[in-house]
Amino acid sequence: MLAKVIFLVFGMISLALLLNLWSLLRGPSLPDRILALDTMYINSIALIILYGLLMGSPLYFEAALLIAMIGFISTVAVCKFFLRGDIIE
Amino acid sequence: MSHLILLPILLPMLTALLIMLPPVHHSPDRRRWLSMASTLLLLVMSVWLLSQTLTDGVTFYALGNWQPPFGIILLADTVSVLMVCLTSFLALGAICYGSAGEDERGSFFHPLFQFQLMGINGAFLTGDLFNLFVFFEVLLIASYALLIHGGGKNKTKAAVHYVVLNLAGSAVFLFALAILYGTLGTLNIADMAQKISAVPAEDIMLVKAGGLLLLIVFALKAAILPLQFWLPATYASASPPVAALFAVMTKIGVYALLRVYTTIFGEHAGPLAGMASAWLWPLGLATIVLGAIGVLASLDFRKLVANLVLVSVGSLVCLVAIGNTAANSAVLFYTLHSTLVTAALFLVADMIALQRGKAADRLVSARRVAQPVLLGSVFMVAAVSVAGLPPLSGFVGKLMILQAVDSGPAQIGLWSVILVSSLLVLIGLSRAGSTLFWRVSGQPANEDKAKPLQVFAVCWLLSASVALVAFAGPITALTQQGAVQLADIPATLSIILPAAGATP
Amino acid sequence: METLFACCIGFLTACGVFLMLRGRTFPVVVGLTMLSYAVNLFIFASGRLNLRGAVVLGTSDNYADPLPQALVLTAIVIGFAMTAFLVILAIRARADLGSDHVDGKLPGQKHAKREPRQ
Amino acid sequence: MQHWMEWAVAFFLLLGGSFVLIGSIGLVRMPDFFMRLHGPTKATTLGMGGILLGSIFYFSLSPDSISVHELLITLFLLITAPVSAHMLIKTALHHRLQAIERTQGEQELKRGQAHASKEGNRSGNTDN
Amino acid sequence: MILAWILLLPLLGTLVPLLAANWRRSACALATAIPPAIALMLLLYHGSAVFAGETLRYTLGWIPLLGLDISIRLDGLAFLFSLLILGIGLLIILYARYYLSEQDSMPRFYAYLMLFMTAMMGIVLSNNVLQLWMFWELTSISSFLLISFWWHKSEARRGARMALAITGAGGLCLLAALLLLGQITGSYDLDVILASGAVIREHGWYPLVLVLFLLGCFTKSAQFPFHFWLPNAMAAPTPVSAYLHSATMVKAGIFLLARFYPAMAGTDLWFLLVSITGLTTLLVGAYLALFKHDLKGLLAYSTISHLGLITLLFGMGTDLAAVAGVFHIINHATFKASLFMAAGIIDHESGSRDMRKLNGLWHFMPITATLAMVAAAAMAGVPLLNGFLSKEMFFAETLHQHLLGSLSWIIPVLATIAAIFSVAYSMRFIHDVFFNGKPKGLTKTPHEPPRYMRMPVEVLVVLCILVGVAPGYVIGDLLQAASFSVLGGTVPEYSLAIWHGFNLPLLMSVVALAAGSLIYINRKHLFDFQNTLPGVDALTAFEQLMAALAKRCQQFYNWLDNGSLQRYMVFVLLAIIVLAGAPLLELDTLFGGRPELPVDAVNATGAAMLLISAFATVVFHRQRVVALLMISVVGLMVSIAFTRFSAPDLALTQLSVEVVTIILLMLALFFLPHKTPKQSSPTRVLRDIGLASMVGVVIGSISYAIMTRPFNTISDYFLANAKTGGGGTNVVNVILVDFRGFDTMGEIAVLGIAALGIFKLLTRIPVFKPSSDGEGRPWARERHPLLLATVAQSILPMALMVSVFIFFRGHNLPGGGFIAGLITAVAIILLYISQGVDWVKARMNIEYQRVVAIGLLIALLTGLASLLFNRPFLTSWFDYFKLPLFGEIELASAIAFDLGVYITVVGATLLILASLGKMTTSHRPTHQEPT
Amino acid sequence: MRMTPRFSWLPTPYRSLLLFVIWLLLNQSLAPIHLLFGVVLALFIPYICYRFRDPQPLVERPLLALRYILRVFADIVTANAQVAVLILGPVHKLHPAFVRVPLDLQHNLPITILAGTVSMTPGTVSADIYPCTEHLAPDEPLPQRWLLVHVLNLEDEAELIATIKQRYEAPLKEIFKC
Repeated sequence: MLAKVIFLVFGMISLALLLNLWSLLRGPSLPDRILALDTMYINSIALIILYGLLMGSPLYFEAALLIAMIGFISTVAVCKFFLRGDIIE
Repeated sequence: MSHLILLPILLPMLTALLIMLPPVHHSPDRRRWLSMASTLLLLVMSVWLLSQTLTDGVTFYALGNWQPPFGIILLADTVSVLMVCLTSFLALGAICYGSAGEDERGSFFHPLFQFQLMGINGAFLTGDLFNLFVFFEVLLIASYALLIHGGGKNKTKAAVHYVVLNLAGSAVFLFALAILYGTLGTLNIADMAQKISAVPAEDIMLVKAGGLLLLIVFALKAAILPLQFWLPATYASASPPVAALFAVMTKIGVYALLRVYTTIFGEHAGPLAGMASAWLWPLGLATIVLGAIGVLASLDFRKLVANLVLVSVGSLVCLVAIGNTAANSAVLFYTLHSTLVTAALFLVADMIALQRGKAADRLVSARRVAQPVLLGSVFMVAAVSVAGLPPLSGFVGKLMILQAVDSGPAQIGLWSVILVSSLLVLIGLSRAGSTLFWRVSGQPANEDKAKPLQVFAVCWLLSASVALVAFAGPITALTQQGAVQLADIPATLSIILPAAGATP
Repeated sequence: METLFACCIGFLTACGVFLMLRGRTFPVVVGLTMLSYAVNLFIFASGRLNLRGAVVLGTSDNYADPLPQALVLTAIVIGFAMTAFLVILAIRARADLGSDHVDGKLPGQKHAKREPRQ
Repeated sequence: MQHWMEWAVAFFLLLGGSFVLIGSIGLVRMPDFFMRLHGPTKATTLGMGGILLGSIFYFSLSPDSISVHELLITLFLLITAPVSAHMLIKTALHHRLQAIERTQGEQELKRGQAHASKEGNRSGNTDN
Repeated sequence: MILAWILLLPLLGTLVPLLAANWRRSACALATAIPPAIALMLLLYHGSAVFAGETLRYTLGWIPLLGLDISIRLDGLAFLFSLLILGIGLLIILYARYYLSEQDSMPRFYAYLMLFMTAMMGIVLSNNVLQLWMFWELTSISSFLLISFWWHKSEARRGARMALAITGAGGLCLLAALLLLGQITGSYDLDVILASGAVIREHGWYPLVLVLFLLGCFTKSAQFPFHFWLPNAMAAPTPVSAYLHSATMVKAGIFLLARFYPAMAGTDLWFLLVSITGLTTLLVGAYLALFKHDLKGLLAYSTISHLGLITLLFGMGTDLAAVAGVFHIINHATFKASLFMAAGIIDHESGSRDMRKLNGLWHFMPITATLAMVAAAAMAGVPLLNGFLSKEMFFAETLHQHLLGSLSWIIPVLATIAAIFSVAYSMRFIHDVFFNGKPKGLTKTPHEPPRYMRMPVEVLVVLCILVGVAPGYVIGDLLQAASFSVLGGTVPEYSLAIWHGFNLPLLMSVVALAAGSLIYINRKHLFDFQNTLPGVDALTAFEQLMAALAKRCQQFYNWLDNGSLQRYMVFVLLAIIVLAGAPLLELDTLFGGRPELPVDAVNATGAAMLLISAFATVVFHRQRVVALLMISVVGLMVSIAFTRFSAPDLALTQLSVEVVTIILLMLALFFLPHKTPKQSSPTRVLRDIGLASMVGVVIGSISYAIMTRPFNTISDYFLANAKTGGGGTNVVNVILVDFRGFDTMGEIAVLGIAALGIFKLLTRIPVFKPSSDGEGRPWARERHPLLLATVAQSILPMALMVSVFIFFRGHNLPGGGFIAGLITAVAIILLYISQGVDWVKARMNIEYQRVVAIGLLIALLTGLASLLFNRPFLTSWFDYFKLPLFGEIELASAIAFDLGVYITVVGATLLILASLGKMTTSHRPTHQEPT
Repeated sequence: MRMTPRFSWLPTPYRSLLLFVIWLLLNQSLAPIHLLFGVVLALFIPYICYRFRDPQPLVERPLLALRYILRVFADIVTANAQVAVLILGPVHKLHPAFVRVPLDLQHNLPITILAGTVSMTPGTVSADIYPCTEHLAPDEPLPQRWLLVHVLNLEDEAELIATIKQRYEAPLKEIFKC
């Protein structure tokens, strides 16, 4: 049963990722795209965790942790870029 | 196991790091002296290593004590160590020239210079293909940084082209490496040589694709037509000591060609043997022709010298394509000669440019140089040597090239191209020399005299040209030995991979 | 799976190459980045694909080829260093030459001219 | 016990997956940027929490190990998600993105935009 | 060894004038003369042996590999030439002492002259053809220096360059010929080659060799059609002309003809090529000489003509002709050297060489005039002078050959015509200069030269007369010995008597003298006729040719290399397509037999996202920020792919590098335009798409082919030894820090160097600092958003904690120094982003380049530590320790190495990003501040 | 309100505690070696990070803080459920709005926590805090600050403001005693 559930969740997350990609491509504004990208980062954490479940291996955890910890930095950097142009001033 | 072979790589690295740290870091003089002293030490050590290699034959050094083919090895044979000696000899001249003031025109000159040496020596010594890539990158990134030393529009512009092309080259290198690893399952050059004879027939073409991709990489580094476009602008715009050091960079490409295509794709490689020659031969000839044309077309002297580099590269590539012992021996000798002499020419060009005021090294009439006798003499010596005229080393090199080819159509092609290009080079150089020194406008010469260290540097490099002739007998014997050793793959394999059986 | 993977590598390469052929520095940088993704995947693929392999001893009985992974790591780092250098060089070129064209001047323009400041 | 845990895992995973999906659906469905922002910041974060809980339970199924480090991911997400949202909305204000017409508090939006893009003079911003 | 000194002494003599540079002029000249004088004595010392028919040899090994030895061979011919070179050389030294003015650098002149003398001696004494060629080229170089001695004169520079180009070209032909000869005979030894004449002549390459050989000779000896460089070399100081164009340089070609006579001559081809060239040159030179108003010009063409004569003699192929040739070499050297010197005296003392101005000098310098007249008479072939004798022999030989069959009569006729002109120009030389009224428009009053300046001329003229009167006594032996070596043993009977009775040659001489006088008297008509012909100035023509060549070269070069990086890239890509694609076409099937893994929906989705985002990056590449967002999706998907295919280390690295790259690119975009203008034409885009897709197809196919093939690799060794040999269970990490730690050291060095380079790039950079974004919006006012700042401060310790964790687990589980370093760096960068450079700098003022250096040093020293234990560099060490209470812990040297990696990465990343960020900290233009 | 730490070697005790927990979570182990290492790191890292921290009020009521955290967690779950319904429900029925909440808090850390909480809980996202104070001179008095909030579906503005102020701001004021 669990395997089926995992695959179902896989499907959900894949769908979510595709939706993210769609809004990334669609825009229309730049903040929309950044938002989509940010969401995509977070959703990919879910994907990686699920891979970990599927494989039964804890080795995937660090990748997820890394995205959670520093993934938002690129979002912040892009926003800062739009706000101030220079992200390190 | 002697650790001596490590020194050409680690000594420059250590020097670079020490220069970046206190107490050396803050004093320009300390940086200079440490850098020069270390380079001198490097030269002594490389010569020592050479003498050791001559007595011991091929030896290897297993880094981390992991035996080949699993670990990375450094390979000391006559060819690689000779190249290291060449590099350190050249570097001493370049660093002395740079220490006369050029080094203060930007930051980190000495560390970058030493890193570059590390990369070059590493590329010469390594016996592992991926490690070769790493050292290529070391020397490339250092060269990118050195290229912009001193600043200026021309350098920036040249650097953009140089960097982008070489990055593309690096990507190709990685593709090639992956293909070779994916088919042969190893990274050690000797091990590849051994495994290539056992490649299943359906994989042969993949190996060939990988090997030919490597050819692109090395051709790009060596600046073979049509991948030579980056060279003239890069060499002509680089700061003089850097340009002098760059003189050995194209030779690394040639060396890599020599190493890879004799060791991996040598005669034992069955259907893959000599696959590069078919490409190298015509392209090498065309490179010579293009270089000669460029010599005539050049409007400033440094560009002319850069084109001379092309001529020498073309000749070397033709020799690599010929691939017999005589040719390989000629490759070694001609590399020694052409590297040092073109390096000297770059330095001479700068000394001339500095004294000619605004005209710099452009081939137009300008004020007279302040030290006509000195500069004229060094120019003359360098020009005679590079044009392949007697009595300096160029003519020995040219004779070796001409004698290396067996009779037949190849002979006609090579001879006519070499001889005609020699003539064009001669014409171009005589034109350049007479313009630079003799077509003077009325303005008085300015007072900027060349610094003693600069003069020493040039004389140091040119003395090599004299020495190469004076001791041509022993040196050609050395290069011959190197060529024989290079071609003797079974012997090398039996040393590196004794367990695996020596017959490839 | 291999077909799909190869298609991805090929497509990434093509996109990277196309961008590298553009005339401005920034697309070239982006193209190079893309190309290095392709290269990394390519090297990785040279160790063959393995869905359930491990590279940590003791976690599985089926091991992936660790060597290409190590090579890719090296390649990533070197690629990063190179990209960084190129990016800064692009800034420098724009500042020095007045244009972000890779040749430092627009095609057909004889000499580099400063672009009007924004 | 085992069985119960499996159910829990399944429940949390499904819950998480649904919320993740809902967050992304919100991203696509909502009519303006400000409304789109809500889905990913909230629903997705919760969804992640669900999936991570599922993972914790799953790895704790085997007797000899417990897995709690997924909590860290949740922690980080909780810290970072508001910041991303904040920066994004600031950018949107700066870019003067228009909210849909029925949005109330138009003057607050205007004020926010004016503040963000420095158009008003310095002293004008310190009123209210 | 004494033989070697004959060659060595002039070489050492090159240095003498340089060392004596500060001496008085006479002393300098004297010192310079000593080495050649000694050499001459040594030569004469060997005279008896040579006259006895011996060939003296001396060999010293030099470059055995090339067959190039220092090898000296003194036989009759070499002796003769050495005598001329040293003897006339000594006279020239004396002469030049007076000729050169105070402004000319005498040491330099003498040094060049001695260098040239060495080169000539080298040619004539060589017993190794490669050595011969070496000296041959040296003459070209040294003559270039001599001709251009007065470099400030344009014609001197150009003349010298032309001479160098022509003789250089000839030299290269000669080299080819000599190398071919060496291949034919199997030796570069002259003895061997001369002894293998039959082999050479019958060899298939003989025509080629001969043509190349003759090209070398003819260019050097100024034979038609390569004669034009010689008159233009007259821009040299007269001593140079006297030396080079009488006895040495131009005779080198003749010498070669004589030297290789036994090996090459005796075929019809030889006869045709050599004699016809000689004959043409003889006629052309003689004819043109008459019209030259410049004294030296006249002599130059006369030289050409006489060289043609000698060449013709060697071309005729009979033994007697060869003897006559040798004889004329001697005679021409003596009278032409003296004539040049006389011309120099005239020039020196009257200030002009123009025969239209120089008239009636007899009154001013009677002695010189007498000497010149004697020498000119010798040139004209007046009896009782040496020129007459060899000319008689020449006439006789022209009559005795039948090689042209029924047309053979034409040769004596043409020879006579040439002789007629020879007489005419000789008369012109005498009459126009010394008589014919008074000088016109001279700047100074002519007078006799200093005593010793005239002496060399006197010596030579006396020789002319002595040879002319008593040839047998004076040079009989010498001629005999020289002919002996030219002919290789069999010297024919010949008579050196002055009087052979009334015969046809005598008649020809008489005709020549009479007709010559007649032509001279009626020269006005001929001059008028000549003036109607279009005159071509060889020098201008040559310069134009060279300029045109250079221009063509430039055009070609610029056509090929238009300075466009895009074109260069295209070549690289084409190379990839051709070189990597061609082997693929030979594959029957790409599929290699390894079964494919199944595709599931999730993987397909991932792949689709990768492809779409890659495509979107291309589509959006003009909007740079969007492209950046798209490519980060690509990066994300690649990382996920790495995760999927069991490479967690790669995923971690890729992710962290990804973030740093994006920050970097954002930083960069501030200084770059935000949009890419549309520039490529549709065809260009189409071409690029074509190229790109071809490259993609090639790479993709190769990748597919590799992946589907079974495979043996060395990796099993790593799996087997990671734990036992490297002390870690994460094999990838063990490979990185242990098995292939050297790679990693290089890799972090690259990172460090890149950081240094970037720092270097950013120093003193003149930056654009846009005051608003691409859409014209001014920047937001708030620099450091509050929320971000606060969160960044709290993230930092956690990130450090995580990076410590990642660092330590790296050896056994995914992680390691590199990733840990990036996490730390990113956390600090976040501080930079949220708080700005000044804020961070106030709290942490570290020079990052030093951090980089320390990191690299740690890695290096860790590697070196193993040397202390006499293990190879980077040999790792690890062990397990039992601690009370805490249990077993592992310590490994790899940790120290990884620490170096960590520090380097932190330092390099911060150095890159922070120095980029630092650029704009001060004086940021804002909307409100006036810019 | 206290701004300066009690011990110079332990400037931020709660942060140290948090790090210690993180360390144990990361290692998923209570082995003595990990405990030891965790203590060392939990002391050392905050010590070196302290300089990278602007002066902030310190937590004075830890238990209250814990209660606050738990309450926020509960709110997140419920609020998210609501938002999920809103997202899936008919879009045209939503009443988005911008709302301005006056802030009593003055310091950055509490404001940040408040803003974060608001973003995570009931259909609101904190959009901006203005006016920004970074251009003020150090001795200038802080102006009244506002939190701009975007609400996905506004029912009653006053009630929302009151909720935020009472449910979240008031405890924060208490926790930091400011």
